[in-house]
Amino acid sequence: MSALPWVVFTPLAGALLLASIRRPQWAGWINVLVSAVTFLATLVLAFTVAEQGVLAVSMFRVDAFNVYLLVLTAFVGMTTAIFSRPYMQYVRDTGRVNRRGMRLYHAMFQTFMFTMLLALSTDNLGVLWVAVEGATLATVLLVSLYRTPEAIEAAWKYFILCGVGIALALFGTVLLYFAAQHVIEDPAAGLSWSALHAVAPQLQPSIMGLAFVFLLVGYGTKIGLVPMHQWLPDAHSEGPTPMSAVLSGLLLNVALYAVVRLKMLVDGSLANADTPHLAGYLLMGFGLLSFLVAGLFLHRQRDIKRMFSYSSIEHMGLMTFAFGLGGPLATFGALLHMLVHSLTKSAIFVTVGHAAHIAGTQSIDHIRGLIRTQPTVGWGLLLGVAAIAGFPPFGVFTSEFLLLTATMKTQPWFAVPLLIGLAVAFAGLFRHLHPMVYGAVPEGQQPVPANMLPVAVHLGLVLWLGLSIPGFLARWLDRATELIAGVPLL
Amino acid sequence: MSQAGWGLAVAQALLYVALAPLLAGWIRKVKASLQNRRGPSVLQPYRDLRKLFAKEARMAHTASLVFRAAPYVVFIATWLAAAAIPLVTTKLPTAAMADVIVIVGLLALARFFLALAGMDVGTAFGGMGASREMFVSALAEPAMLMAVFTLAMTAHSTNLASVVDYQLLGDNILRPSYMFALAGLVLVAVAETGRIPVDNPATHLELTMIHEAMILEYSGRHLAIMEWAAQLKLLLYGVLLANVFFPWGIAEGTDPAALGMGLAVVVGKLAVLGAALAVSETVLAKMRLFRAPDFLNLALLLTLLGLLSHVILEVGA
Amino acid sequence: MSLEQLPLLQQLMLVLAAVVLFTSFALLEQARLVAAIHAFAWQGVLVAMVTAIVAASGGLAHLFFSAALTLALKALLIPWMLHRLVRRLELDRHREPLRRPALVVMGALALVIFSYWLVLPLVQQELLFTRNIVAVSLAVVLIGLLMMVIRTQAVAQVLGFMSMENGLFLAAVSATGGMPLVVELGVAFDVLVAMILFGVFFFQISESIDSLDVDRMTRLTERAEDDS
Amino acid sequence: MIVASPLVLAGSAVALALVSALVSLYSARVPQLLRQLVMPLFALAGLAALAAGLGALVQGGVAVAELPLGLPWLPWGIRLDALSGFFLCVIGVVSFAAGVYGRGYVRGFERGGDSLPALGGFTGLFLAGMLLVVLADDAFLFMVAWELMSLSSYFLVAFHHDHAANRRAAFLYLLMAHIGGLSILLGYGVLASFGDGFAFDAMRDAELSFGWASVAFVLAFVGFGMKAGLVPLHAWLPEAHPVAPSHISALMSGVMLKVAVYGFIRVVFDLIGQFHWQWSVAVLAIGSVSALMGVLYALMQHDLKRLLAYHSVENIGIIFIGLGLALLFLSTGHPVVGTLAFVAALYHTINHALFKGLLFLGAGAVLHSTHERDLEQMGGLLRRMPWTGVFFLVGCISISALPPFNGFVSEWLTFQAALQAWRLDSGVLRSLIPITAAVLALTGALAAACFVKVYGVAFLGQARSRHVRRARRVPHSMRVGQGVLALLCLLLGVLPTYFIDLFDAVPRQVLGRGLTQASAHGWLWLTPIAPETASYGAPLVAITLAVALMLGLWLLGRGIRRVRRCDAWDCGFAPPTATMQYTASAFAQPIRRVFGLLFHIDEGLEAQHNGRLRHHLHVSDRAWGLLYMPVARLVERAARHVVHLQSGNIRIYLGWTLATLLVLLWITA
Repeated sequence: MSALPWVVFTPLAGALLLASIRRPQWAGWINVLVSAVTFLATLVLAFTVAEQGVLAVSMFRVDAFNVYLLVLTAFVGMTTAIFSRPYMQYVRDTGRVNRRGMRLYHAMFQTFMFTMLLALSTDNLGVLWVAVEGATLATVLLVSLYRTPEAIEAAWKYFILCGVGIALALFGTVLLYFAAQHVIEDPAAGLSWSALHAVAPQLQPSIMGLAFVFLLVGYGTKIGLVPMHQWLPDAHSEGPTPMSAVLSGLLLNVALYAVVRLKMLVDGSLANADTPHLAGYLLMGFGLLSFLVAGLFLHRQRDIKRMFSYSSIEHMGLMTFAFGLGGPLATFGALLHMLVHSLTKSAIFVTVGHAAHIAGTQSIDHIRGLIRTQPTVGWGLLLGVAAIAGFPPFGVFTSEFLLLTATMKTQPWFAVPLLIGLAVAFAGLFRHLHPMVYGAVPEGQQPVPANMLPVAVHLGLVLWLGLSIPGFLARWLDRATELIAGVPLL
Repeated sequence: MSQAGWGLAVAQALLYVALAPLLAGWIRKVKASLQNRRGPSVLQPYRDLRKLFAKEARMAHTASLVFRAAPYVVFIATWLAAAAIPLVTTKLPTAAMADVIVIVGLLALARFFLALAGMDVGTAFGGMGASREMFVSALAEPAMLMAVFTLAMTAHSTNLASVVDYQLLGDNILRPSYMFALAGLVLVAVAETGRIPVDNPATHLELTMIHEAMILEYSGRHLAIMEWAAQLKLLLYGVLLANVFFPWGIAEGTDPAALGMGLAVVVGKLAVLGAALAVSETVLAKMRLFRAPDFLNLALLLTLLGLLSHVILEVGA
Repeated sequence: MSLEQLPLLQQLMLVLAAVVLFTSFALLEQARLVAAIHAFAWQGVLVAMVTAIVAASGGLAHLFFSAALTLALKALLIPWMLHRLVRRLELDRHREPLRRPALVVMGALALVIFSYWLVLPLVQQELLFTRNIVAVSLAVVLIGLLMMVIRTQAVAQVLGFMSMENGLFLAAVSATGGMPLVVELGVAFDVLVAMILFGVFFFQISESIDSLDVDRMTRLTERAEDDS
Repeated sequence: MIVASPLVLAGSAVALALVSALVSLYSARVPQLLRQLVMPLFALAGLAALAAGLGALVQGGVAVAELPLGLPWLPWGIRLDALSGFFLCVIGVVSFAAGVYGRGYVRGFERGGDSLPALGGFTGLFLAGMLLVVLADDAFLFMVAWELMSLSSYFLVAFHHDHAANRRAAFLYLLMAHIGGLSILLGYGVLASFGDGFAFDAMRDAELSFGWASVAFVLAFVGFGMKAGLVPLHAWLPEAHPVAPSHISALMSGVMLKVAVYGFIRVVFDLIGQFHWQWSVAVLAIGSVSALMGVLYALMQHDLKRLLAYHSVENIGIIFIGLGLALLFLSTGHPVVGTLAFVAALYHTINHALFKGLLFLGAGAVLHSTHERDLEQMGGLLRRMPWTGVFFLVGCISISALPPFNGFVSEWLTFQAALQAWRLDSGVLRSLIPITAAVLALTGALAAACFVKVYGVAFLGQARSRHVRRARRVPHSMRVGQGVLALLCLLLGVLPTYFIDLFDAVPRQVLGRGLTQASAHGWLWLTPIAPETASYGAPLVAITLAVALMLGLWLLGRGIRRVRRCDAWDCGFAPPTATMQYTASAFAQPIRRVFGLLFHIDEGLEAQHNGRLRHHLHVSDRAWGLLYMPVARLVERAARHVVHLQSGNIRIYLGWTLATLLVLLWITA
């Protein structure tokens, strides 16, 4: 009995269950439970994959690349569920969400998890598209959960922009299928990634190039690549914080995953064309642009959650750049970066949620003296930001180290904008962080009940990854690197 | 280094101490006669010192340990510096102990404590004097180092005795660098020993004084030691100018006749230098304090030119 | 290869595709919302017809199902829902004339030409038919996007979005003979859910800003007041 | 008795530092823990590091080990050689003193609202980071340790975070550290891509062309120079160092800057392993400017700790002058002189660690007992705190490069190297060195002036404020901490031959030759080139000074009793009061006037409400206006433009999507 159905369908079942449960107190616990089961299932799956190599069942296919993302997704989902239980309780107690809203929230949380896991584990590019679109649909109502004008506006923008983006991706998928039809006889297999990958060199380069543009713009909207990123800060800042945590930690990753999968096909097809590195250059260009622009955006922030969502754009840009750069070192670094960025960013959002509750607002100007008010939250935020800014011994440093040295090795001139971008982004983050965590406590600011366990676990893991990458993970990542870059690193 | 060498060194060091007031007296005497006065005896500084040693020393309530120790440190550091400069002979083991950079360092040590002593009592005068002294020396010290570096680089040694030996051995080459260095060093010496036009040792006018302001609070034996140290410093610079730039006549061995000759020659040279100083002090007027940087910048410029002309004109080419 | 050499069915399809393109222009130009919804419904009907023709010519059974699905969804259900929403939101008399119609039409035409230019080198060895139909569907997609850019009315934006979907579907059906069934079902489901959500949002938006003018939703911006 | 190998000792030093960090986590509950366990552990770690360093220097040779951490294909390698050993000594000795001192010093924080675990924990991590930097044998561990050091010291700078100025300083510090770290990382990237690997051994084998070597050199110079505080990248240093707790300031100024020097030596002298005169000109120029600007800005300060921080800039400049001379002579084929300059730089490195550590500890003692950093409020502290006063005086004399203390020895050695300029073939280079020497001389003299000011204003005279008048003695441990360093300042000044012998292993390992001739003529005589060329009998000078001083005091000071106390001379007016004393600003006024061009001076009189006039004087660093603010403004302006992307209108967003799509299609088609 394979763990795969459990992985994918536990959240779906959970979503149906939660949609029918009327007691919010139970819902929180069930949410945690379902997430935990999913996580365990992914672990089992990971062991299976580690033993067998690749697991392919009908339209599902789990290899080294997506298995670690599956585990990561389920893990972040679980810790976020743990965090969201008391958090949403607090939100409900303050009257921002009613009972129906809570039901919607829990059901949609699991639906979102389902779409994420489906998108990651499927082999069919069409299903991938459906799942990513489904993720938008599942989260869009959560963004407007608080029903404030801002929240509704954010949700609308999120919906429209991602809808358009994803529609363009569908057009790309159609073109891909069109190209595949000349090569693959079986129409049902025409969208199977593994089948396409096997025949990639025969796919017609001009169609593939065109398709990739559509796919990149489409999925790139979801990744948050500049200039299609505008929905991202809005949706992150106005939705409930657990939502922001999973959006930043998971959804962006999945979209990037999709782009990388497609890039592998395009690279195979374009290998003999006049522009063999088209996809790579496009990714590098978008990545660098996002990275630099988001870094500058950080300087002008007034809302704490918006700030960290720009930081997500920045990091997604960096990863996109790294995947575009190609080569085993950069790819390994990018894979590692996906991992540590998810863990760190979701931890930061959790902390930010608490911080916003402490101050009663998300406005940076009014969040003050966190270390004095509630040391765990203050230090959590400080260390989390230090980690995301790329300070060792946290794992983000390791991946940035690999990225920078890979850049230096292959495209030394790109190191200059990277350096500038890192410095600018760093300055942008810390100039706002400083007054928030340090200094005197404003009148009447009180600690709030906070569950810092997820933060501690996430940051602990990131720290561990910074100090040493355990052997099994290194092997996973290396196999994924081999898959993507063609050459293993180790 | 032989026992005799060390004995000679000690003797020469004592000679410095003994001769120092004489030079001061001589300058005063010459100055007086230039001003058509009779002036006190040449030996008057000795009498002053004796008188001061006999007097009771007084200290302000606010003065601390530094104030009391400073005269001794100043005197000893100056003396030690002097002891490394060949006076009558170049066979001097102390010159190996302290080369020219150490001499400058020792003088700086003396100045450091002098300035601290000035600030110790906590009066405005002391602070003012210390500030000005450190200001002047900050500009004078590099000039002095540059000047001696010119010599040192020519002789490939910072050991003053070796420098003098090198001078004596070599043919009499006319070196432009020496000219610059000499001119610069003269200016430095004037500034460092507190002579006109930078400072006036004979006045207690607050707008102008530097050295006197620092030792204003001293009395009795402390003042005696301070005065003596100042005289010693004057002698030191005199000997430096006289023996390093015009070394002829200095004893190159330890044989008594040569030593006697050396002593006579150096006394003669110092007498000429002292007279020249007296003349210049009579002719020149004291400058405003903020003209002093120009004066010292000139010194620094001269010495730097000296060094540059050495490395460019005399080594390479 | 020229038009005369094509089989009749394909000629018919090209005609229909051209009409689809025309409905796109009609959508773009239409000032009255209700009329636009009608234009959209007609577009859906045309797409369904194309699907049915492809199914008939290729003997692809599952495309008949797709055609029925499209007809039900795009030509009936969604227009009906939009109609109802417009009536409930009291927008049935709403008119929103284009500000610079000539410029917009020129832009749309440029997009059409651009689409052709783009597709031209793609399929040189392929059938003329496929090339043209891909170009038309690409143009429909781009015009839909253009419509979303220029229309300030939320309902009109949704219409633009839905017409993009039509273009996509047209491309999928005509160029590739339809996507695998599971994908098509998924897409259809997503479109349906999206439509429901759009409906929800219309109410939320009009509740919150008392209008459906998207230009009035500019609270979330990075521009500070001081340096606008 | 088991004789532990130096490597084991070094490892245990790191472990002890980490343990001290761990233990301090509990000090939130038990505040005394910090004083009674954490600080002693810290001092012990310092001692272990010192022992390891000495062991490595004495035994020579290279010991390597691998840690079970790091990347799968690049486990963290550690390596203890003579160069690391030397810097372990530097770190160890100051850390030991700071640890001993900290026992008394942290007591002041026990009752405050500050987070004790943060203080103890980051102090331990800071030390561990520094130790690992010098022990690292690959670029990855080096960078991890380097950033760990930066990050933990940043938290210590931000420790007193109630003042906005401190927060700003911490921010600036971390920003500069980050940029510097990235620059170093890229430098390693260049080396690694030529040397095929991040291990230092691989980098040593790299065959770099002059161009790429220069790129690596520039990156390393910028990165390490930024950390070391070389002008014009120094502006963060005088902001950040003073605001940390004083024993941390001592570690930062005394040790962390040396770690940057270590990095520079390791990368340039060891890893790149080529020498070019072009580089040396850059190093000499930057070093000279740093030395001069550092001391001039120091003179203008009246905050004691800021002043000391500016002096760090100066001394780092002097160290880099030494390194620049070494590069110059090595690149032109004069290894003997090159080695001399290298040793001079090393000697000044440890000297600066000692006396700057001492001075910061002294400043901390003053701060501890008076809660005052402003010189204008101090005065007469020598009588209130005699021990601190004496130790501080030792520090002042040492840093002013006066014999017989240690600062003089290293400056003397640097001068001796500079005086060998006649050996050079190129006239241009030959004339460059005298200018450097002139700068060095000017720097020394100005430093002396500055420390006369500091000591005269703070410790002599009368107290200028009430709280300073009531200053109390500091605890024993704080005195011991200062005493250790003061004693070492004297020892390194008096016995240079002994210490140069000890450090000789470093040039032998890095440059392949030692400076054996320096002590060839017995321990009394320091002869860097040859006895005819130059010699310095440091012990003799010291003994003569001491004996003569004793003799003088004994002969003439017999009548100490006979000194009568009276009022200071008041010119016949009212007796002088504390406010009539010369102030620190007044002391520096002549120099401020002469070098006015180099400062940004804001001075003037303004009328107050009560009709009185108030004089204000603010001297700020030109680097702000010339380098920092323009960059900040540039970023700010770019950020302002960029936000137009996020205009808020969804139609514009969609337009962007459409435009992007069309442009991409156009490009790719």
